[in-house]
Amino acid sequence: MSEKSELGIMDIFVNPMKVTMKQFFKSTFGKPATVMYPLEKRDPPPTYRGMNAIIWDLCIGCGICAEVCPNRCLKMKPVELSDEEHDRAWYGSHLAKRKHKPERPAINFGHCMFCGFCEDYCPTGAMTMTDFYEMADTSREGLIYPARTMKVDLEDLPQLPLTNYMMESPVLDIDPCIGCSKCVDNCPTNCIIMDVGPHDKTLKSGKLRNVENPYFDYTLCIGCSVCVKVCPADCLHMEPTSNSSLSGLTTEESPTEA
Amino acid sequence: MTLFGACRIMAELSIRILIPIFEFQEGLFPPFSNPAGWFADWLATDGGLDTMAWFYAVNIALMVGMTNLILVIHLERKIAARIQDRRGPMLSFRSLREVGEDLSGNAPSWKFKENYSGIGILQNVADGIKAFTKELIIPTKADRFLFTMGPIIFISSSVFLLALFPLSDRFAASSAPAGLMVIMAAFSIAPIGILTSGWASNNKYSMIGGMRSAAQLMSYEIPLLLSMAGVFLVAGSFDPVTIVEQQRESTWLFGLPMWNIIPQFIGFVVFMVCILAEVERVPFDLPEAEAELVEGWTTEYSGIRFMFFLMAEYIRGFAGAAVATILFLGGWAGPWPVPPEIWFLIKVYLIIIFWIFIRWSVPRIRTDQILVLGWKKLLPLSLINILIVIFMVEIYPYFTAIVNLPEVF
Amino acid sequence: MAEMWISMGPQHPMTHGLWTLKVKVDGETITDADPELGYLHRSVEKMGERRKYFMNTTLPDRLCYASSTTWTHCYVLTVEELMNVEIPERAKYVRTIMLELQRLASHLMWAGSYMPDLGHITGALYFWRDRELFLNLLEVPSGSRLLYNYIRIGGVKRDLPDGFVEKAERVMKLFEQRLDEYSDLFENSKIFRMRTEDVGKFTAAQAQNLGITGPNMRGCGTKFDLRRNDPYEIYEEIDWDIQTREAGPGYGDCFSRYMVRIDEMKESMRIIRDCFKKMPKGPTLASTIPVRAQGEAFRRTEDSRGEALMYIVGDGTDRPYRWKIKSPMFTTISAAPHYLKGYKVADIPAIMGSVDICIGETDK
Amino acid sequence: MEIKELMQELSAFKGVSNASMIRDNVVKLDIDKNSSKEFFTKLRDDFGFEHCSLITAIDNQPEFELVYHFTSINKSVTVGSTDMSVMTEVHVFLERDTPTIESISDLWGGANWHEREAFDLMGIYFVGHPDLRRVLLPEGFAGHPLRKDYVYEIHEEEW
Repeated sequence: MSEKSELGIMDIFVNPMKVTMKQFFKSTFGKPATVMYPLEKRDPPPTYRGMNAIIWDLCIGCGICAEVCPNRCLKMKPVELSDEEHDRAWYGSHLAKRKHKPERPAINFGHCMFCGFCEDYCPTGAMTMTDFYEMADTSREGLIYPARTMKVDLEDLPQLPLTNYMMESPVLDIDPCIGCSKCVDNCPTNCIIMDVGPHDKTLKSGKLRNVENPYFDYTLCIGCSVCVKVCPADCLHMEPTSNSSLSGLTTEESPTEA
Repeated sequence: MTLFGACRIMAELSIRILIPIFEFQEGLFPPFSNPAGWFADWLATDGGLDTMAWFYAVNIALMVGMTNLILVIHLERKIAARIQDRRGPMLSFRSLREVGEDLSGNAPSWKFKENYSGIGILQNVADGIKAFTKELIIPTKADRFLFTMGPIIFISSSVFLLALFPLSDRFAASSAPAGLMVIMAAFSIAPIGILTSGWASNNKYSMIGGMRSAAQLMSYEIPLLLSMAGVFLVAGSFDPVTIVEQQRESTWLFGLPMWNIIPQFIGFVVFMVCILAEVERVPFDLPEAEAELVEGWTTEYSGIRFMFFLMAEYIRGFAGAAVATILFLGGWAGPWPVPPEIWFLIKVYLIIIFWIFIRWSVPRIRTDQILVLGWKKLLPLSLINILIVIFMVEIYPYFTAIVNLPEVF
Repeated sequence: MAEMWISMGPQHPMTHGLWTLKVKVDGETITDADPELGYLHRSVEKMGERRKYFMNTTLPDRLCYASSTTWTHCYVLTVEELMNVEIPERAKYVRTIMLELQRLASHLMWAGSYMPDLGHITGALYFWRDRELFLNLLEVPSGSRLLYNYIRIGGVKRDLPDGFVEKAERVMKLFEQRLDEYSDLFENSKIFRMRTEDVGKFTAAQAQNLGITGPNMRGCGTKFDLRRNDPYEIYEEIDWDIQTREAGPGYGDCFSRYMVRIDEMKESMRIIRDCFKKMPKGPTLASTIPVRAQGEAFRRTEDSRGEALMYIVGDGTDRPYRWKIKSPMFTTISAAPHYLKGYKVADIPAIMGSVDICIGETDK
Repeated sequence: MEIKELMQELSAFKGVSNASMIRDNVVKLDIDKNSSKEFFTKLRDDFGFEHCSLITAIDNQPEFELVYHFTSINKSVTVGSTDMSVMTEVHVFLERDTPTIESISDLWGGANWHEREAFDLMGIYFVGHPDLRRVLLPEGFAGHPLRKDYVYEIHEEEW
């Protein structure tokens, strides 16, 4: 390459100054690229991942958001629901009532990295991410948002089907099951029913008794694995689901044209 | 009327107030002879009046220089911002206003402008307040005396420069016959301050920066002075006034004034490069190359000491541009309706703007390259310039007298 | 001056991240160097062993904040190899577009951070201003400006929204004009040439043996690019060329590395345009995605800085048993003494900046 | 050289077992620890694998496994008429008590820090390494954290 010899002594400043002069006039008589931040703000796109908000009317307290949070910045906290909130609950309000203590997520934004998994894996679409990003605070405690501060109320709720984004469902290992029905009590979608098991079982007392076992309605299961966690006899485990009705992570309905 | 004449009148006016004050003080202790009385007597003499007048003149020069300093810094910031597609300092007023809100607890009643724009020059005030209120740190293992002396030498030699150059033949704080020589002498005090602070910081970056600076300034002094020598030869004087008068008087085609930039263009180029290196601006700012040496010899300094270095650099830049104007651009010469002082400042600011554009357009060059440039390119070029001037001033008129050549120069 | 060791870093304008370069200087000439790492070590590999496969896509995002999508993509590609996931055709195109946008943003970030190393602040702001254009583009589908978390196991998070193609075409046209403009500011600037030419040289054989890959190796004339030599996604079907710097004075020095990256940016825009042309319709995420994996797999991709390689061992659970990350910068920094010796102190930022150091991925 | 020939020649080498092709351009094989250095020298000099991509140490409980990835950049080995570059994946198994192996940092300069990292995080000793220090963790760190038996505390903040 002979580029080296092409440059003369005047190219020390002539060539670069051509560019800078041009830009100087451009930004003096035009608008510079800078955004004067506190006075003017740029609009985030609709997909922006900002601060979370939770539509309590849709939330069923399954805890999947806390499960998938890579930073564990999201915890399920017990809350007291008012009667109005009970009535407004669109999805499984009877469950929320039945449960002894309903739980709703609280977020520590000091740990949050805004990855958006909680939004993507929420089976009801209750967890949303807004485009609000100015949440700086002077203390770490100020970044901990209790469950009730995350609540938003929407007029027209999105009607989404329950979806198992976790790709797994619980499977019963029937022998150790003691028929305590804890899984039924805790299942957030009411997809478990207790029914008479296939065979009798010897209890500790020596009696032979027919034990009720849980049966799963996999079309309603969201794979939250709450039943697995509460099971006292460790008779449940998660297995990759083969249910074809469950869709993947597609949040956008229609693919755009190329 | 000259600046000094005006100051003399101001001095005469002010001693009418001052002498009664001192005499009153003398009268307080009648049995003893009092220094206040001696001082009052001295003020009434011619020497006392002159000293007062000098005091005023130097202060006015200093004020002009400092005002220019703020303007240059603001100009640099704004032009740099425009070059880089930014806005530059704009909202300093807003932050001052917020300080007011914080201090008083409620919003101040005054409001300047709704969008707060166009008052970014107050950023200099904010910077000054910041620098003054910052802690002055002296490293434990530094040489305390030299560490403190470094910035003092640097800033005092630079402020000294401000009193030395005239804005016009009437607006001059000092008019020494050897004026430009004194200016260059003041210019070359600074390496002592740089070396001192670089060594006293007890930091490897600072030391390398100081060494680089010393090497650079020393190697560029020689072509700098040699390129000035051409002008001195033509004018036959070191006096700025004489040099400018000579440029104003010599004419060229169509009676246009022939400033030194035209016959001595090589000298002008060499001088501009050397003075850039002398005031350590990009592309020659490698003593404080922030990429490899953090901040060079100013690494360990903080607060007002660091501010002194920055201010001194801008003052030196302003002084360097002023010297270039006097030597090559005809000083305060210019058409009538605009006063000569303004002509002078216009030329100085044009040079400064050119430097600002250079600074934000090119990278920094390397130590070995800068020395190669200084010794191998600029030194021969400045010698060639002197040869041209000798031919012009001595040999050509000699032949003109014999052979009756047209008088070009 | 006697020989002395100067420590540059971990807090130093040259280092672009937290690392230390100890250089032994004789006057201003470098006689030895000793790079040190570990100031940013976050034990990503160990953290990955505690998280599920899909949750781990956030971790490689944070390996290199300048080019996060390429790292997520390398991880996802490896996991897909491990789990035998087939991804839809359109997802491959979307991924390729995002990867090339990210490469553009990353190269611009490099160029922007290289210019202050040479004392050229204006260049930094110009390149960073242009990087904003591509960040705005990346922000539209992914919803984030720096750490996208967009590429997921089995495809991508969501399809490209409406109007993306037009916006991208507009941005690329503007950027091409600006690149032409910048050639006067950099390539045709004498001082820029003086600082970068014949500095930090290494040959192709040295680079291969020392493990210097990517644009740095292509700057020495090696025609090797994993997008072509171990193709993934749809780079086979796209029309593009490997950019190298073959001969001449700028051969294996800082200037050739600069030029290779500038040419690669132009090439990336060519790839994106071709992708827009050939992109089919369809879903962008596989219908079923496994959660557990057994066995071992590795994939290598062409990161913006060189060869990125991930090796994952699964033991049948939903978390990786061993996850090993190969960062191209790790070996490039280890070779620093080889290409620093003999140059001046002022060349250190020029050389270490030109290899595009990213400490996030190096320290893991 | 075609990759099929490469695999045949490599599997004929002393100490090599389980040679197979896991992808079109990747040969995977196990090598005995004692003959590894000769094998690597041959790999570099005779077959033109001039780039050491990665050295991975795995704690397989109880034994350790080292996985070497080598790349042929200048296409001394080809896959048909494609542009594909060939890789070799070499597995070496080490006992838990004495995890030592001969260093290859004299063959590949790029392997130097990979070996230091394997020593740092997994505690494998590379005999003949010029500068076997910790690289990511600080000097004086106790233990090798990527080993599966490394005990560490999980600190969860209460809020």
